[in-house]
Amino acid sequence: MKAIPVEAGLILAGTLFMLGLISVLIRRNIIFMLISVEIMLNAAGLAFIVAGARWGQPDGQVMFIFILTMAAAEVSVGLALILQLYHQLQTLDGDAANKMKG
Amino acid sequence: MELTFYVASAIAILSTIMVITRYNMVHALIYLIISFLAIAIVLFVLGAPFIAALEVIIYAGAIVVLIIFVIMMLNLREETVQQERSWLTKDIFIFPAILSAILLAEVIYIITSGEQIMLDQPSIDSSAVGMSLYGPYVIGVELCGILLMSGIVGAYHLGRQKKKIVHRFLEHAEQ
Amino acid sequence: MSKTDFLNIVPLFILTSSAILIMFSISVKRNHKMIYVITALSLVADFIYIVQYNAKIKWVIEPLFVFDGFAVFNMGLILMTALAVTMISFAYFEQREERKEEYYILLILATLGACVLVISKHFISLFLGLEILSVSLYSMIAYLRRREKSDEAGLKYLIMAAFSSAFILFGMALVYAQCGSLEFNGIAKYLTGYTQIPILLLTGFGLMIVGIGFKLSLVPFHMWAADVYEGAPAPVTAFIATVSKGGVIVLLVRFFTLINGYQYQSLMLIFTAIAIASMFIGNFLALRQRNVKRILAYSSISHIGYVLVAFLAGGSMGVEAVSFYLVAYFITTVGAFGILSTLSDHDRDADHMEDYQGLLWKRPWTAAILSAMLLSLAGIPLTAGFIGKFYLIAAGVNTDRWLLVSMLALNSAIGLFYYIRIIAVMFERHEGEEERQDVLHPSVYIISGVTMGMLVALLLWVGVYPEWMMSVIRTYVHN
Amino acid sequence: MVLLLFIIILMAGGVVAWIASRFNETVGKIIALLTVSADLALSIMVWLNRQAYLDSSQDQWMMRFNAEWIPTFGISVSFALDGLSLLMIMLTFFLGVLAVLTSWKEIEYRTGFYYFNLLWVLAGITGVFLTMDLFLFYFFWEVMLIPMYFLIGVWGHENKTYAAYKFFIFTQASGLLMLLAILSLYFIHGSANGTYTFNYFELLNTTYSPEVGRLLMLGFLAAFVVKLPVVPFHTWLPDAHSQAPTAGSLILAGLLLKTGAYGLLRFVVPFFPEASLELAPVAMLFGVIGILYGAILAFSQTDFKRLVAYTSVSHMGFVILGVFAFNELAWQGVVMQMITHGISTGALFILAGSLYERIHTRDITSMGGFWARMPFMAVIALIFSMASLGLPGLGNFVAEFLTLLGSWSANRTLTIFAAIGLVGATAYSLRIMQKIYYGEARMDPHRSSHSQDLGTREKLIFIPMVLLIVWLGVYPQVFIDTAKRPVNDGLKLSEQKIRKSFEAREAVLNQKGGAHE
Amino acid sequence: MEKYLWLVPALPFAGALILILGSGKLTKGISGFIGAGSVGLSAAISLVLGLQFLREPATVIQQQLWSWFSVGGLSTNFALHLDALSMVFIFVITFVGFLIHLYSIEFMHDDDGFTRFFAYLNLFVCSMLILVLADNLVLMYLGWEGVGLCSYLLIGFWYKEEKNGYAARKAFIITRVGDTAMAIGLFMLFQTFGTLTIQEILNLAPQRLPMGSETGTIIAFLLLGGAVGKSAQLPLQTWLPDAMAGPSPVSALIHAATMVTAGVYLITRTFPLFELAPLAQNWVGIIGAVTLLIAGFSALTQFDLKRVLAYSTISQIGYMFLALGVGAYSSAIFHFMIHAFFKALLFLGAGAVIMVLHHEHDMFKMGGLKDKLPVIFWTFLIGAGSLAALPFITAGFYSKDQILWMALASEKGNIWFFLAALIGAFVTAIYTFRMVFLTFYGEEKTHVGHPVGALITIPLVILGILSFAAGFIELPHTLGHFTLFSDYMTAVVPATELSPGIESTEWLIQLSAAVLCLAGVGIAYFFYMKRTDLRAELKSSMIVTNRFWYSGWGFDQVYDFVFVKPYVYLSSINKNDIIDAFYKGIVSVSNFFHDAFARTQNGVMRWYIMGIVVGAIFVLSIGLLFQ
Repeated sequence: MKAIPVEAGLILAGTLFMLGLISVLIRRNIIFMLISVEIMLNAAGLAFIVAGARWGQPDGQVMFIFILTMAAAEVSVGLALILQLYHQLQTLDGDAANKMKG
Repeated sequence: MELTFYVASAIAILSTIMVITRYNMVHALIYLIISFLAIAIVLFVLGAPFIAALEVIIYAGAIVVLIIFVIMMLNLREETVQQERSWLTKDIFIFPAILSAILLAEVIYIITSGEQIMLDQPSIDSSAVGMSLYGPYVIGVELCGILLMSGIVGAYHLGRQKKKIVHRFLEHAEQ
Repeated sequence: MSKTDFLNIVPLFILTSSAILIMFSISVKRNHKMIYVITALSLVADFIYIVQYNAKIKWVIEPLFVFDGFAVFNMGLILMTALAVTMISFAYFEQREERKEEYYILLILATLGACVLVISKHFISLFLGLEILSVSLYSMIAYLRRREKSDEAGLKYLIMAAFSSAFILFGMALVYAQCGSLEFNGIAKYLTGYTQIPILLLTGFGLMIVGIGFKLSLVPFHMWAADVYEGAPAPVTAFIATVSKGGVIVLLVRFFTLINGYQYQSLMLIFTAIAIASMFIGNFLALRQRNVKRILAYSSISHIGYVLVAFLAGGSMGVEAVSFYLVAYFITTVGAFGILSTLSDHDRDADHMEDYQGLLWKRPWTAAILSAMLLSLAGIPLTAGFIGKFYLIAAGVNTDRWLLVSMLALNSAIGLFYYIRIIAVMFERHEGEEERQDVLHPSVYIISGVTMGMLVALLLWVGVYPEWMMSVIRTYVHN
Repeated sequence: MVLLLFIIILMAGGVVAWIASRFNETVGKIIALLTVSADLALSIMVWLNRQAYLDSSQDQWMMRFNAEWIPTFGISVSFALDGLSLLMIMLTFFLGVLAVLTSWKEIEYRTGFYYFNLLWVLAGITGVFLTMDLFLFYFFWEVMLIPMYFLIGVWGHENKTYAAYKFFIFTQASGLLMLLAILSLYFIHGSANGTYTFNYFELLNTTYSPEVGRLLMLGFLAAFVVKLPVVPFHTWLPDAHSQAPTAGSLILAGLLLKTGAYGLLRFVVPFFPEASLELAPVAMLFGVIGILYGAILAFSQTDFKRLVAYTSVSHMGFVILGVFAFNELAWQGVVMQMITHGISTGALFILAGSLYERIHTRDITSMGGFWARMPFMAVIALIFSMASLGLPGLGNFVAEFLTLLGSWSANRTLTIFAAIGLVGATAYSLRIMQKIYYGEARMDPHRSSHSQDLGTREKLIFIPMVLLIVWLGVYPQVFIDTAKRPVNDGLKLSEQKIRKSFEAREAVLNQKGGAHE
Repeated sequence: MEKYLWLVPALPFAGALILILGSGKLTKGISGFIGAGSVGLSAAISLVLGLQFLREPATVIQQQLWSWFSVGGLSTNFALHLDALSMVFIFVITFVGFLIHLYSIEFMHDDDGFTRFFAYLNLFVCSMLILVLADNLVLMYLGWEGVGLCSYLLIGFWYKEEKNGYAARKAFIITRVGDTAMAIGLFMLFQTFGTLTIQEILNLAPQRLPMGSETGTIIAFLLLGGAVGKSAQLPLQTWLPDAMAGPSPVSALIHAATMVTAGVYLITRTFPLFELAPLAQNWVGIIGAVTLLIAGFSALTQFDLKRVLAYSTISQIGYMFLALGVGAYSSAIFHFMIHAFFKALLFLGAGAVIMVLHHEHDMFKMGGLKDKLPVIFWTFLIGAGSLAALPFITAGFYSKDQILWMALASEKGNIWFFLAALIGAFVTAIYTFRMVFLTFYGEEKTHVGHPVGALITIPLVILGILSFAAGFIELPHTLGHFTLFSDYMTAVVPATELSPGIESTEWLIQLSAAVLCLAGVGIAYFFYMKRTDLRAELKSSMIVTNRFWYSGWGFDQVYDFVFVKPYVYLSSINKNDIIDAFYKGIVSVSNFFHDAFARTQNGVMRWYIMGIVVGAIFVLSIGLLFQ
């Protein structure tokens, strides 16, 4: 584990983050948007691990665990909401949820 | 060791790309699991074995399964895939891709602009993480509990079905 | 954790235990009134506990929390605001057939999240506080499940908040990667060696600004605000507009002053641009809007822009001004949404202009209170909003932030238009139409009435005799 | 203490009137009337005791009142009364009584709230005239707006909402600029002297560089020229005046505009004499433009109240012309103009209101021949249109004559153009008479069946106004004497300041060894 | 008696006040009594004062009533100043005024606005008296504007006719133009002398203003502007013919005898200023000369009886100006007095005719009244003769002759002035007798109503006697050399300095004037009595000129085109205030922004997220750029 530069880890995290970002932007399916956000959160967690590894501190990993918790809570609430919305709109189209505008 | 890192990274990126381009949701989720597994390897390489395990267990295990469960609950059919295909045209990629590319370019530029630092710290094992977690960050852990509590209460309230039949056949029949 | 640590953290403890208590009581028997009382009592108790903190003593619970005057003051403010929101929530939820009780758990937890935010001095507590607040808010916004708008708003907020959280997290990770510390102090210490922020750190800050900007609904991260305000139940909207933003602002102030961001041109530039854009776009969006909740949403965008003026002015006066403005703004916003929720009927919130037509003649007191609130938002004398705005401008002038200050003045003028427009609608003569029947127990109205009365009294008191509030702020904020 | 009482009486009276009229509207009206009358009586008592003040030579101030308000910021409840403010508050209460009387029958709904607003506007105006704390000044400046906004917006005519907005936003926006200036003054003073205070007397001694002075003055000026109003910031005025209820127009024209003029005399020039001196030619030019522009526009209006509104624009041009002429004659002229314009234009607005009550229109093209039906009113109209064109023997003449006489020595060309404005004034004033009172009766008999001459209440309103305007016209000396000290002191102070800064600059120049030589 | 001077203006004022306050309650008898009585008392007082002045022309009575306003260096009092000059004026004003009041009692008897009429008339007399008695220019200005107001009110007395109102307005506005010039003159005077008290100014003038200095000239011109406006001289003469819309007594009193001569008074009063500004004084003469010609020719073509008289008034005041222009102040004042008598007489006579003929103004519809209305005819004839200056027997001859002589003989006079005056005299004779012949001779064309009563005839007779006899108080060298009036006037104005060696030609001039006058009468006789058939021919051969003269030399049209129309047009196109458009523009810009931003709030979540991303890029870019 000598020759892995910090940059490489961060770039990996950044790339994954951007991929999640692209996905959020292009997907109309709400579940996909949720998944994409999860990818982004995961990427952020990865970045913490990289940073933690750089300083040799456990803090990064602690943070990762908290992110994990948060992601789980988020997904659970999100899915509940999606279910609810699906029952009302009969679709998973995120763009269809645009009753409020102006 | 480095090779593992790069290979796993490549797999993670590739499978994530696959995730975001799939029409079928279940396929995408399978790619997502692959991606998570690859990231788990990366995490392991970076000296976080405990986190790697958590990645597999919670992300790939719990969260993805939860999503799949919901997909099953909604009983999405082939039309959804068709719909997804119609939504996911090429031109919809262009602008988001450009934006993200700019952002990525900026981030990469910034990340690489500094002097290169090698990750040569020893691996931080689960005990160290545990000591830290239940040492200084113990209130954080408790707050995590509160976070989960609010998530649960919310999910419970929102997800509760009131005499409403979820299955669409029955639903149609009822109408 | 020492005993003093524990004693200091009791406020959080009280809130948590009351949430758990409510859960228990729900499992025994659902009783809206009782749970409401428990909520209110716990908030009051918490506030009383907080009051006896010594403003001069700064107590640090390593590594996550700091209890200084600034934190304590804002915690008290948040608790009081939450109490006011609770007060207006009761009548609002009483007339809706949803199950009401979980709402209070979420309310308390969200308040807890905000409290954590204001006392945090560490990225982890920051993150956790923010997330407790957000996760509770998702459910609160979507709480009225029968309303399509409510769901839609909840989902929008959820996806976007998570999205912005990802930004914050990534930003934090970059900061951490650069500094090797998750603590504000550590970052500040790292930065003392630099006259210019290292670029990676700046990027981290930038990404965090995105997240913070989202929470504060600053331009260009503001777009969720109107939809969420419109979809959320009125008391929840009040909560989002006040407690959730307040907590974040306090955090921002703490962090920014600690790292002394004023010396970094790029950060100042970013915030200046954001502040000006927020003022303008918020005001312009509200200009001809016909939905009252959306107007308030857009106005909140510009108001946070105003707060940024004092924030950017910095110095002790800037911090005082921010605190004072938050007080004024909280009173006003809760008041406005309180009126809005008392006017809301069974099916929907009273957010159309038409709902207010001729209100002054139908329900003069309600209209008078709402007028007072709107005038306060507009910054007219005799109201807290005036002194608040005065304070902001004073802070800005004090440090020669002429651009920001003049923008503030200009925008106040633009903003007047839509506030008085609502007032003008209330003054229109309204013919016919029976007065709405009271459907609830009169005591419910008395409670809302008393709450509103107290808010308006506070508004006028702070407006006419601000010295007291100022001296409180001074004692707490200076240390 | 009396000074505080002036305001408290009004504010309390407003609240009591509001409450009382929930039970009985007449009682509310009477309370409102009594309130303002009490203030008027009080001010007359002060007026009668002014001799000692006139004779003494030490203190410029007849009365002072001081109390802490927000010590943190150095804000105090500070009032002071000198001759100028005495005249202004007497005018305020006089017109206030008339405003209550004019509203007696005109306002039919929500009378309680109406009188509340009316009295609070008066309170705000009184505050503006009396306060000696800049924060408080701004405070009152704003306080008078909101009730006024309500007066226009609730009880106004067909286009009231628009007019009310316009009024509010114009005055607010400009007021904010003044706030900025006040604050900068506060901080400049504070950082220079160490005491942070909004006190007028303290701030008078602030010194600043010419550039800063210029900017600060523009801030103050913004508020005042919009209020005055000076062309091109006047467009709120015709709308507000024509849409407001009669009493609203009366107060707007009679008092609110005067706050702008008062501000110029009290703040702009004493605070920034140098910058004012620099600006004087431009300001005077704007005054002249206002005189002529207002006159031209007034001539073509068909809405009576709008016409009168434009005459106000024209008349207020004299004020700014006079203020920036920097001499005693012009300033006395300005003070006189403030008073006489308040009465004469106020009377014209009341006339418009009385006509509106009878025929329900303000369109002068559909009027005509009212002399035969309403000779008394016609005589009143004649007197006040003559006042408005500056006929000697009525107050406006003295005002305009002194102003022009004063401004002549400051700037001849502009004075000539201003004097030409008198011809324009003649044209529009006579047009009022011509269109409304001369000619055949054009109203069909059915509509104008109610057009009776003035009733007792209306006579009670107009006769004091006539007497006062004649008094001002033939024996203005008492007013001039009252305003003498403030005017002279203001001028002396600014002169001293200018000289001091001039000397300072000279000294600097000398030190540099006469760089300009 | 001196200390009752203030009563002279105060009595009419009190009368006016009573009449205004009592309007609607007083009977016509009482109103008339108060109106005429108050002026009559004034007249009595002024008569007594006048006798005193006759004994001692150099008397000066000063009376300070109260301090008006004193600011800075300016102190202005309500103070009266009576000297020989103002004595003549107050005598004429009160005396002629009294007669006209008497006349009006009968003339206005059937009018609804009887009381109002007397109120105005009294107010006018009061203002006019203040004008001439004023001790300072500001007070004079008060009177000056006061008479303007009364003139306005009285021209528009019959307010139901809309055109009367317009005529009144025109009169007021045009005179106001002159007044404004005068006001500016006052400012200059104050700046130059530091006072506005007339006597002080006159005393200081020689010290402060060198001969022909620029300031002095400008001041004189500005004062002249005021005089020109009030006295209906070129170029501000156009209001006077229209002012005939008022009742005839008004025309007699205000628009012939008194107010219009205020300009003459002003110039005479301030003559030292004019003496110090020869250019301005020369222009006084030029204006007078041109005006008298223009108005004379216009009078030739009028067919409204009162308009003829109006133009003749303009023309006669032109003579006075001419006299002033050549420094013959006493001649001007003399002519003023005589003119006041005969012109009042003519107007009153004309008014009586018009009344009798049921408001018929057109001379061509009159005729043959000689026998029906003998008293009116004879008195009118005397007046006309005086106006035409029939040699030797009329007062007008003596006063006008003096001016003709002075126009040539004075040091400041010249041959052009003289020629203009001479031609003017000729034209005057023509139109005067044209008027007489058309009105009183020939066949009767309109039914004659009630004959007039005593209250109308008595003033006519008194004025007739005066028009006939008053001339004898001042006889030229060649005809007895009786200089009562000019001697009297030397107390206030200097005697005119004559060009050396010109005395000998005086008889020649008188002769030529007399001949021309008679020739004019002859021409009128020829065209209007003898060969009425030639009239149409003459008219058609000179149709353009005729129309041009008839319209008063086109001044109205020019002013209409140059001033009135543009002003009205400018005003009407800008009725909605162009500046407001700017603020409306701000509003629409704001609305545009609102719409633009509102479009971003389209409710689509992905779009919002896009916003966040753009924001992120923005933030990072700033970070990168301004690191």
